[in-house]
Amino acid sequence: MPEQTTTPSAAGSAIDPRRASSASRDTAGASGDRDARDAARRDPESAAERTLRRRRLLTGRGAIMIYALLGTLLVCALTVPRFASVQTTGFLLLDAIPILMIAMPMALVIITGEIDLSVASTAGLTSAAMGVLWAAGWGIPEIFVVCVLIGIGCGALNGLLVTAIGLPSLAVTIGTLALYRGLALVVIGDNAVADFPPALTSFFTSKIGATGIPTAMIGVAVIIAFFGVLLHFSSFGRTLPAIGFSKEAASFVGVHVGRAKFWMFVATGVVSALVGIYWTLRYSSARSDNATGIELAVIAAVLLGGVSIFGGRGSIPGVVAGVLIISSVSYALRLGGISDVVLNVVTGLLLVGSVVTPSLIAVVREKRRTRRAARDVLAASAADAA
Amino acid sequence: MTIDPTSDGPSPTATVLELRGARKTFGAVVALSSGSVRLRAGEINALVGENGAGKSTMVKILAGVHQPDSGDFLFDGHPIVFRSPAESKAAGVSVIYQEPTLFPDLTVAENIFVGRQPTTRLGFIDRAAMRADARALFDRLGVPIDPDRVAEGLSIADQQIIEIAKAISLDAKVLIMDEPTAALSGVEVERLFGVARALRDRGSAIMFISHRFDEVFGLSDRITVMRDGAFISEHTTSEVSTPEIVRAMVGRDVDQLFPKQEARVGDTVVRVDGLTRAGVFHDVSFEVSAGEIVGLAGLVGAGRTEVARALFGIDRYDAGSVTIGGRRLAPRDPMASIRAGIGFVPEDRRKQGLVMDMSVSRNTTLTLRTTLSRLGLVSARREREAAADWSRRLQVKTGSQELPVSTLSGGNQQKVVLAKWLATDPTFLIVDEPTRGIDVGTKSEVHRLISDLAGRGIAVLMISSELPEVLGMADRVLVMREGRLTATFDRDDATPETVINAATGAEPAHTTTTTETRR
Amino acid sequence: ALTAGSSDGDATTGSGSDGEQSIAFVPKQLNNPYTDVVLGGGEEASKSIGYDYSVVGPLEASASSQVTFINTLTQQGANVIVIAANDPDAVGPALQEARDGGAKIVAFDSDTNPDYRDVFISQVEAKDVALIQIRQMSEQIGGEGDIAILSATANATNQNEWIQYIEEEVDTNPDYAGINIVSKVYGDDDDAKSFQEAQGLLQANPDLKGIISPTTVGIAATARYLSTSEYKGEVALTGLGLPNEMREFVKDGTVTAFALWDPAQLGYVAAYAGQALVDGTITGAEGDTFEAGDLGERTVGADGIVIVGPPTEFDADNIDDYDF
Amino acid sequence: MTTSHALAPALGTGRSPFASLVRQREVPVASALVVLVIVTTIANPLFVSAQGVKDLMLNATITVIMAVGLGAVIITNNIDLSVGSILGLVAFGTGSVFAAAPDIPIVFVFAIGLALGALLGAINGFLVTVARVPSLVITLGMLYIYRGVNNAWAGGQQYFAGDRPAAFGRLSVDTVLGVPIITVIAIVVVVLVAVFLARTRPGRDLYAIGSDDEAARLFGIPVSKRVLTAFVLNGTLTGLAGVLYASRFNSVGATTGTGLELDIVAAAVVGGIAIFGGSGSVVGAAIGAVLLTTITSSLTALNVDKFWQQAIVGVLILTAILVERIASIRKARRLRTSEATNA
Ligand SMILES: Nc1ncnc2c1ncn2[C@@H]1O[C@H](COP(=O)(O)OP(=O)(O)OP(=O)(O)O)[C@@H](O)[C@H]1O
Ligand SMILES: Nc1ncnc2c1ncn2[C@@H]1O[C@H](COP(=O)(O)OP(=O)(O)OP(=O)(O)O)[C@@H](O)[C@H]1O
Ligand SMILES: [Mg+2]
Ligand SMILES: [Mg+2]
Repeated sequence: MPEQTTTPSAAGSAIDPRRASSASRDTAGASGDRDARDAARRDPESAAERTLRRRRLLTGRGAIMIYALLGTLLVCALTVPRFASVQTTGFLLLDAIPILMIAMPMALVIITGEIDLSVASTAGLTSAAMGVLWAAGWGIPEIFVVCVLIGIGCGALNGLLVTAIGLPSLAVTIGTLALYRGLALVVIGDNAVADFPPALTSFFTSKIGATGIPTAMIGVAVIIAFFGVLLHFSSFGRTLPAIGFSKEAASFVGVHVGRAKFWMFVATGVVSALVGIYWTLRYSSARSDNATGIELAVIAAVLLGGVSIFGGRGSIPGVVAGVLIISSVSYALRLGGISDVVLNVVTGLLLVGSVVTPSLIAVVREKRRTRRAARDVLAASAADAA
Repeated sequence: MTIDPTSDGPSPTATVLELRGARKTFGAVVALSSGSVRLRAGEINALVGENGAGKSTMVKILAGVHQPDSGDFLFDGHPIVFRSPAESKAAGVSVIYQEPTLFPDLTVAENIFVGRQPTTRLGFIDRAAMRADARALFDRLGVPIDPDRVAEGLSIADQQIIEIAKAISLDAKVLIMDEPTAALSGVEVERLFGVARALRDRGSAIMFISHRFDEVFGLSDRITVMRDGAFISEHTTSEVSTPEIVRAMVGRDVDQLFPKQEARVGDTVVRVDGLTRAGVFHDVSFEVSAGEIVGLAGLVGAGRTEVARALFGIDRYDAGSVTIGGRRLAPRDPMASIRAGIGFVPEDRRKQGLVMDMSVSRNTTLTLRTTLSRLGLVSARREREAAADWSRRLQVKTGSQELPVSTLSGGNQQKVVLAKWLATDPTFLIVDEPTRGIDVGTKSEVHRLISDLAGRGIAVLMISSELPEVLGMADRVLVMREGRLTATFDRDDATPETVINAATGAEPAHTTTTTETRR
Repeated sequence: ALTAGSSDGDATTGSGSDGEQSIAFVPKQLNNPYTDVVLGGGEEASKSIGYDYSVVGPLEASASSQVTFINTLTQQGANVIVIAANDPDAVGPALQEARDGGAKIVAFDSDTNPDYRDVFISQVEAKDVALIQIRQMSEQIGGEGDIAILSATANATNQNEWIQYIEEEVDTNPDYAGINIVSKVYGDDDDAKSFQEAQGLLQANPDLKGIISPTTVGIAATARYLSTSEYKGEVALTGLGLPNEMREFVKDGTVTAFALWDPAQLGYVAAYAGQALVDGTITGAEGDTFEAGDLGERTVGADGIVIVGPPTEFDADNIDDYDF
Repeated sequence: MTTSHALAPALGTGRSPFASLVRQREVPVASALVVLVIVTTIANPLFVSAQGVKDLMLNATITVIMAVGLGAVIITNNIDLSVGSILGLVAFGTGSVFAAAPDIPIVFVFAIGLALGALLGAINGFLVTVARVPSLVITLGMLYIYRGVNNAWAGGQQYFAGDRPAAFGRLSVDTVLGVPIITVIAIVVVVLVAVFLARTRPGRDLYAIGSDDEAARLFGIPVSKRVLTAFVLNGTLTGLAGVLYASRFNSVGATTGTGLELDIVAAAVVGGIAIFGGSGSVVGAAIGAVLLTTITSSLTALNVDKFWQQAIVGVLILTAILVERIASIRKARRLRTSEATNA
């Protein structure tokens, strides 16, 4: 073995895993000022790094969506009379809550590369069950428990069919979309149950003091925070984009891909069930057709919020902004006396525009680049051939 | 002897397709810096170069899949750039890509004839004629593949044969074959060569890529050598020897490439016993000890990756067991394997090794996600620290830890993969094609790293299709063929001949005398 | 006199400009021909009382879809909200909020829970509507046989009330002892769905003698199915329909007779009731009276219900006299 | 070594006509349809009366045409969720054409409807292929946009059957040999599209693209052009369905066709078209559509509680994809073991 190619020992010891791991164990270890000092000394992030990280944070898709939301709100407030009011906050959020809630787990499901179309049906089934149980004299706490169990069940069935049997989630959830809505009809038929305790129903339309913010938003905020932390700060959340990017890459680092997806479907089921409860009590009406059709609105909002339909990319702040943009625009249009007709077109244009524009720019840029290169090569070849 | 590619070669045949000084980059990766090749009518030109030399990239430029960033491109003496595979095909260029590109849902016959199926007078596809044509092609290649079965589930070899059938059926002016023989047996290779010679004699220009010198010398009229994305030299086959070609390919003496440290081999760390997966590999048993590098050699498709995947828990296995540190490892559970101290650097960096959209730092710490977190929440600061720490140790070259890992060059990407596994403090590391597609400089760094690891007592299983790499690095060489372990050699017994024989089954008598499969 | 032009129920902007009173109609669903006639009456009356008129509403008739529109009306400070509820309870809290904001609530066509509105403008006495339909059916099928009901949505308040009266009548009136209601189906006021439900009814009940469809969409769809099938003239059809939609089928013999009130009057009276509430002429208490333009004086009955007028029966002889 | 010697019998890919018939992907769904009809008829003979059969065919017609069109798109591993909205626009457009020109020849109306459908489909296809954006996202957006346009155009306006010439309405009443005219149109469509997909080069290209679009590109197949073709074909057929809708049903307006998209996707999937493209046939999709519409009629004819109907449809869809999956797993296993034994 020639001397000069063997590693200088410095480089060798640098990669000593034992040393490295003991170092990381140090930092993992409890407290002590030695640790803090070490960290301060060792925190490797240079100023340049930090700026870059911040800049990426401020120019990411999530950030852009937040700017877009602020812009939307500003334009609405300036152009639509009465938009800038406390009442708007209340009504707008009350309408947005179901979409906002389901969009959270849906974002995670789509980030892992799957989709769930059965969410609205799950909410409908929950609502139906709630009505029947209430009419049968059950107590509210028990009913809530049953509702959540229904959500778990619906989500688990989707999850099992997708992960254990390996069926495509798009097809599976079209099936369960029909099935769960059908079961809602079976459960409650054409009846409507409306005599929920007024104290409870008025709670769901009540506002926090004079802020105009619905009290229910507290719960919704908890849900948003939960999924935000789960996706962005938890070790589990680290694996979700990896799953969406490549199942293989994820399983190589020990991610239980099937298990993770399964739980995401269950989470979607549970949140859908909560939406079923919210819907029932907000409108004080338990019916089989509650929340019909909101699945597409949820997906539209999630995609607008910057989640890639192929999986692997997306952020919770972006999705929240996406939902709120659509809700604000729709509320502003209604308040401005513009028909829902326009709203449909606006929603569609937002969705199509938000995905087509960046992609089109990239395609055009790439085309231009290769065309220019090709032209250069052609010219050079011609010159050489001559 | 070396010939300047711009001057005319010894035989005065017409140049059909020529690429000169072509450059192609993918983001930060320079796949081709100055690629040149000249294909002449009635001549077979073999293109050789190490993994990652840029051969396939050049093939893809000739095929219109990629467009060169700069360089000269001439077809029949006229300047040209193919903007799509359709254009090159229309011009009479027929290509066999390195990765089979079949349509799994279509039948074998359709796979060959898609887009130009024989039709009846009414313009409808004539299935019977298509079937007959396919069968005639297979007869020509001497293989009985059922034209009516779907392509899904075909072996790599059969897929490769269909690719060949597809390409030769075009009767193209130019035929380009990127490692068509990698998965083929001797008989099939001979048949393919027969067909290729016949095409050449009818005036086709043929380009042929292979890592096997016997094939290169057996078939080609000329040899073009590439290294690090650049043209090195062109030779007339009859006037050049293997060592000359090898020197041109690696640019230095082989021995220098692999700085193997002498290792103190310790206790057995991993035992694999009778591992079997129906139809993929059978009864595979071996041991790896602390500080030992075990090389696993074999032809592409021999099942080496499959064994490693099953061992690690990615795929299931039907029988057998894996023991690490004296404890039986749970099957189908990569997490358990990681906890037990196994690391796995997979062969496909871009799809298996990394999450390309994620930052360098996130990728590096993906294996540490639980260690770095408290109550399930990851500490961003500790994540950054750990990532920076490991990047520094492995000397990963990147603008920033926060950049997506896709912006790194191939070698640096591979270092990130290594870093993320070293960070788990493994006792047993599997590396599958650790230097596939990375430049020579980084390559020896990677070798040094692996060698160092063994020196520090880690047991290493190294799967590699590069014979010199295996021979240079391994303390012991295992050879697989068709899903079975066929031979084991100690470092001193392992020579290119013995290993290739065991891998191809060419001279079984010879292998049995020198080796004995350890059970 | 009171016929509605084809007003398109498009949402007309109606921010109650200062000083002017505003009245907003919230139909079950926009783009429904019956609704358009009703709104025509509402628009005419609104103009004559000098109120700022607007229509807002959902594109599909689901229980909760009206709430957000009530909310925006509340915020716009509409003085009168006239609503045909898709669900009597779902709109409740929102209406309550509107009332808290000072709006008067007039229900029409389909009632809300009485707690949430001031008055309900009913087409006619619910029972009358039911009785006319079952009487017409009995006449057409000779007093006995199996009949079925094809309704709108399963939750439609008014339809369910009529159906209930029809069922009671069939059970108690000896004249109808031979009549059997064998099936009840719902076409959801969707043309295609009603069409298929009609077809399913005939297949599932080979002996069916007649179908009662107390909804304009349902009766038209059923008539269309019958007129194109071998059941034309064999199976009787009656119910509530718009003369303009049914004319063809009355003429070709698919339908002998059906009923309806003049829907335009409904909207017309609703607008005047709204004005009376705003002016304080009425409070919604039983016995209050108000002047409803050309239609003369109306009295608020029990539970705040105002009856518009008797239903009209249409047949081949008189149908050409009507244009709505 | 691994070439497949004499594997034909083992795989059952032999040319025995019966064997290959049984392996057709359409077989499970077709059998399910037959069983359904038989069971229903036993319980209620009226189900297959002349009128009953006519109704069944009429019910299926529009769904069949749309399922065939969407099937072609799904085979390329794309999807078009905007079909319900396209149908609505064309149906209302048909009504408007007759309202504007009551004497217009019916052929012209068909031409206009088909052209409008083709245009709308082309817009989808254009966005999908040029912007290279996933079709699910694009067509979800277009679902909203087309529906919004329909609402804006139609407003409260509705056109009734009475507004259209009687001859137009009679298309969905009159029969040829007991088969309604519009059903004859549907059958012709199925046959034409089936032949196109199975027996022409561009048709087979669609399968290749759905099977592996990267390989198709490498192979020199004009992928964008073909995918665009599939979207235009789907738009055209949906346009045809829209015209027929106006012929068959009483009213066309702003909401016509709302929510149809998932039914059509379900029909295609039940009919054996793999949701990720590459396999299945439009004949299967057509049978799937017939099965889904028949099951509704059949449950009514059987007097099954109407509340159960939708749940049963859901179970049916899940069963269909499960059966499909099991069949493909078994096939894969068979192919693998046959490889192994031949190795
Ligand atoms: N699409 C791509 N994106 C990024 N890098 C690429 C891409 N294609 C090739 N490369 C890189 O370009 C370099 C040359 O690769 P190429 O496939 O041409 O090598 P090769 O000579 O064919 O090797 P082998 O013998 O292994 O087939 C490698 O470093 C590879 O990782
Ligand atoms: N999922 C699968 N089902 C059936 N056969 C498979 C499957 N995966 C791999 N095989 C077969 O297993 C054999 C070995 O595969 P593979 O090519 O990965 O081996 P390898 O020795 O790791 O080759 P290399 O690493 O050089 O690419 C091949 O014959 C392949 O066709
Ligand atoms: Mg290559
Ligand atoms: Mg391998």
